[in-house]
Amino acid sequence: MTLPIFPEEASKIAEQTDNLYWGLLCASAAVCLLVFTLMGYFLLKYRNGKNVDRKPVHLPEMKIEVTWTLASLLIFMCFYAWGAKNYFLIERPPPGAMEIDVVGKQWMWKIQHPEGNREIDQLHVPLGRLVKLTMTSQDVIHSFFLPEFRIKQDVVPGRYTTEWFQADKIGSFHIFCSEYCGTSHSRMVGNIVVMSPADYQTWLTQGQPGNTLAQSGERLFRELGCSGCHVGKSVVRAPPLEGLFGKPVPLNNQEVVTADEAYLRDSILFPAKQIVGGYTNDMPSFSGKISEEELLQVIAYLKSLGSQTPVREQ
Amino acid sequence: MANSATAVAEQFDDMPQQLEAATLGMWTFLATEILFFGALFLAYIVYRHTYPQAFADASRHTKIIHGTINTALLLTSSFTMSLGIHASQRGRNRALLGFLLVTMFLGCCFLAVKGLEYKSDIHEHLVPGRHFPHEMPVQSQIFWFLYWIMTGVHSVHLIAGIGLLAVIAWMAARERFSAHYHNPVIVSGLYWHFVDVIWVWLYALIYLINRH
Amino acid sequence: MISLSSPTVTVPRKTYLLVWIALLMLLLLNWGLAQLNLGRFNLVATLAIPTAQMFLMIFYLMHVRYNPPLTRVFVAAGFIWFVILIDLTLSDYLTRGDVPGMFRKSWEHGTWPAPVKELPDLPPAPTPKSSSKASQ
Amino acid sequence: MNATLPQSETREIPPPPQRLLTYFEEGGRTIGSWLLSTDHKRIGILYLYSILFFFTVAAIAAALMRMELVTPPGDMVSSETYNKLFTIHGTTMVWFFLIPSIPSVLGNFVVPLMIGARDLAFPRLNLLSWYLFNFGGLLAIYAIAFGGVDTGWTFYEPYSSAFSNTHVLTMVAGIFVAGFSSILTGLNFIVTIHKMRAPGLTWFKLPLFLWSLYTTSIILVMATPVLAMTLVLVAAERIWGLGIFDPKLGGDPVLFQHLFWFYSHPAVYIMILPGMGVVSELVTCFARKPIFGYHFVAFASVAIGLIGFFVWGHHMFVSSQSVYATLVFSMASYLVAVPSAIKVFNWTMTLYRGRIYLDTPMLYALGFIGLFTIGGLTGLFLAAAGFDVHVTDTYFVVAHFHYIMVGGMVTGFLGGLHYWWPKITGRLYPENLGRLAALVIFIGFNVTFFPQYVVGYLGMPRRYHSYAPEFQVFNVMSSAGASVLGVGYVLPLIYLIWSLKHGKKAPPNPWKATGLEWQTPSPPPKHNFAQTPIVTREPYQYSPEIQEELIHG
Repeated sequence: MTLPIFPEEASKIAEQTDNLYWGLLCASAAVCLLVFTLMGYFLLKYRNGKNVDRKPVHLPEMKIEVTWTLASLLIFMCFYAWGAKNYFLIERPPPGAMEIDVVGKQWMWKIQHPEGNREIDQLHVPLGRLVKLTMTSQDVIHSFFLPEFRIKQDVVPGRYTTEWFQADKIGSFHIFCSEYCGTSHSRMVGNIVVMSPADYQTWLTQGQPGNTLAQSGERLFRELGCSGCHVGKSVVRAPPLEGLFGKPVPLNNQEVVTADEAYLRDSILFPAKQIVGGYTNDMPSFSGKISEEELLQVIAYLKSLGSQTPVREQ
Repeated sequence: MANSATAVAEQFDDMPQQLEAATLGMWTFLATEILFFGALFLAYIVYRHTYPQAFADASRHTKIIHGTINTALLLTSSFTMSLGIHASQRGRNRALLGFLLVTMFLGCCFLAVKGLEYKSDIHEHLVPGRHFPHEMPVQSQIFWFLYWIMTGVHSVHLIAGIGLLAVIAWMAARERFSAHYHNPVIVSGLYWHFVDVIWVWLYALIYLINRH
Repeated sequence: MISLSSPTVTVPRKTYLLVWIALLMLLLLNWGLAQLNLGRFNLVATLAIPTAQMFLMIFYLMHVRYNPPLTRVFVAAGFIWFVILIDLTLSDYLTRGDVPGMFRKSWEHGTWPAPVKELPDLPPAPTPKSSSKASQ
Repeated sequence: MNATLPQSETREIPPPPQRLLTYFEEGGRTIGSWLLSTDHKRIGILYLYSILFFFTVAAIAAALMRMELVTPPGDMVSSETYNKLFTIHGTTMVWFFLIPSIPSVLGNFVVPLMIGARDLAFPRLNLLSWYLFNFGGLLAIYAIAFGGVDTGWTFYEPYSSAFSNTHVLTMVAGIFVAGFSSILTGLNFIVTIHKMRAPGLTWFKLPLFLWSLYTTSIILVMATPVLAMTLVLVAAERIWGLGIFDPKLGGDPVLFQHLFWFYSHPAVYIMILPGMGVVSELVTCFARKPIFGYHFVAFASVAIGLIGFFVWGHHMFVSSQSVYATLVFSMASYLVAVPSAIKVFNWTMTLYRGRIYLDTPMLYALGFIGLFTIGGLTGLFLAAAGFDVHVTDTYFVVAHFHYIMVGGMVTGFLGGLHYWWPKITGRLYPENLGRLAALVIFIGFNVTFFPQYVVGYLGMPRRYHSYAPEFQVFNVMSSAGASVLGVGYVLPLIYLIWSLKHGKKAPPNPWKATGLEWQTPSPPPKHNFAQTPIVTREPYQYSPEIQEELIHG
């Protein structure tokens, strides 16, 4: 239902949110009706000048108060649970989603597809595919807001935030930045274009193919000298990277962390933060030497390694 | 304020009510101070949880000798302040003046030792910024930022405390207090003890945790 | 109980002396314990001793023990709000990237609420990952 | 001042033999005597002048913003100017009008009168509070005049410390100083209500306005210091170029949001609770009936104040806060809504079997209840975690908090101002003009802010200088309503000032109200009561059967 007061529903989440919106609207209308008619009735009946029985009558005050306190508490808890259910749906990216990287920069969105395609303020996605956005910001906090999908997630510098959606309607919808980020905050908009899978394939190939994210990550892996230490029988002892992504990593302070994107990013930018068990802190920090997009490419490469040893330096 | 030494302020009915109001007023102000420092303690706890490694290394560079001497100085100054309050309750203005001067002297000693510590910290470039020692992890700059902010704000409160005691000492020298009326002495004593309590916690968090 | 609201009653100086010595002892204890490596107990000691010092100073030097009970309410209020600030902020930081215990099982296996499946009638697009392995 | 008033419980005072000097005459007539007076009544009026000035500044900013938003492309002012406008509107309204208005103006004037005291516990701190407020305001006006601030009133972290090259430091210093002014007011009220009540005035005989002011003072005292330290950290980051929120150092900008919202959500309860207190007074007086469920309404105020400290995370559901924390804050946000619901139901039941006089204060009270109900219910929308993801940072949130702030707080303030105007100035305001203004404000308000709910759900983000064309219809409606609201607010200004000279002389108790403050002549003498009254009766002992004749201008 696309009443003018509703944005288009372009995903399952949108329908869930609209159902919750209707539920909340009906409950509020009921409460408003109750309070305003009661007030209106009392105002008309007991206005000054009308001689009406005003003898104080004993009302079971405690009983009345307890009933409407518990009643409102009960209704509120129902909406709390409904809201929490929707929140779970929004916050948990289902497995097997297509990974797209988004980098927020002051007043533009830079988007990288795993196939290597790059776009500014535009996001082309196939219909029906689960898409998971891994987002970070180069400067201030932005927020990737898709009103037609009813989802929003702040893009915080220094950290990866994720957002996922599944478009089930073809068309072009809004992308807004909804966290104030400076002068042209209102021009940091774009649109997300949902295409049929066939059109999406043709769009992918027409876009300058170049090399995929993982391949440009591989090139960076060599250029920045990572392969110097991390590959084979190199002279400096550095932890092996084969099949690292997603596995638990024992640190030298007896903690165990899972190697997710955040761990990989922090190990590259702040190596001394979490040193792998049995190794010393002699990896140089790359913060300032590698941009956010390149970092995402290197991480895409490390993720694509699986159990295969990284390429040797040519 | 009460013009004659013992008159009750016009809006109060009797002296105990005025004293209780003054004490409650100061305790409410101290509650705001707890929360003022509380925000800093929160930042400390959050970042020690996020970067245990970096904070442990950074806190080993703090000068524990200076810290311990300072804590002993402040605890002693609290002792002399309490004796001062005791004297003013007995109406002995001369003894009160003496104890106040000793307390202020101990406070100044604290600031002197603190100054020495700051000088050696600056000498070792332990100030977050460009020339922060590179071998230390980047996050330890957060520890040192918190160190400078916490001890700096505490020192400002200490200087304010010394100023407050100076005013009370001047009033004591002018025989403005008596056994019947000495509210300002009790209130400023509360403030001084509170500054000391905050330092006790700062000492533990900055100097002692992960010392070994 | 000496009620300090009547100005003439005072706390004996011996109490102040005892409290002062106790405070200095606790300081030395705290400093000494910090030098030894006692593992987990180290953190407990480093926090317990200042708490003891704080209680000593508040109850004896700041006369809360001798003032009417209302003062204790005001003192407690300050610390209660401090605990609220610390507690709820840590409820965010201690559970980052985590999910409450009882939901974790369903969170990982995606049973509740039912996850959104791909539209059945659409063939999933060939995943790009496989194509990237063939190194150009 | 030796006229001996009979030992009055709460009976009518026979006119004293010779004319009592009022606080206008007794403390001295020169400007100097006013600027250095520690009389709580004079400080209340000094605060009234200050907040009137700041309200005007913020209202002009709001008018310019509404004019800009009539057209989708940002074509009236540049985007930098627009960003500065909404920052001026935000900071000035929050810290220099909404927080001080009822506690510092009406509260300062009425609290000692209501508890039968001669003055607040610390009169000189009260005057210091006014000077700190003005000094903070001066700093803020300096920042605004010399280039403005473009960070929004929330000063979110990486932008406010590293990326904004506007006068953030001066504005932060101004708010820091103004924060201490509200701490001192809160401290004064807490000690006064605890220690200086008239004999016989137990806690459960206190008027409900004092219960809400007491809770507001607890929030003022407990929340403002955390804001002070947060602003110190922001200032430190701007001065030394790096700090604990700086992502380059591994700092966490979300920690700033935690510290900021720990203050800022209780701050919105600082703004709304006094309004609720005023409405409890007005509804009982103009329905001539004791409040329904006195204990429940009193404890509801305290409950709002306390639970208010557990809910700040609902501003951060999408700011990469952990899922667990979101559930905790969403639950707490629903719990804090229960006391507000109790209050609305109790006000409605108070009207049952009452004798209702629809005078101006009562119109404002009924307006408050209506608009606060809508504002509060949309608060429940925002507390639902799943729903908030879509609507946070959109105009839905803007509409919600304007319904509570403008529809609730400002309406409550105007109601209280009209209710105590005879006591403050000794003059009666023109009744029919008052009713007209209340109606114009009510209509203008709804036309301005209801469309924003709709455009918010459609997805128009907050703080947008230019927006997508499909949102234009609702923005034009909102701007039209804003002009009506502007006229509505100018009306009371005009006839209240007019009533100072030409209003009818006010008797001591024009509304036949039962509060202690109506036992003094209006305007009251400097020391309020000749002898401290002994209170023996329960509060709000109105009886709807007798037809009272309320005197109005």
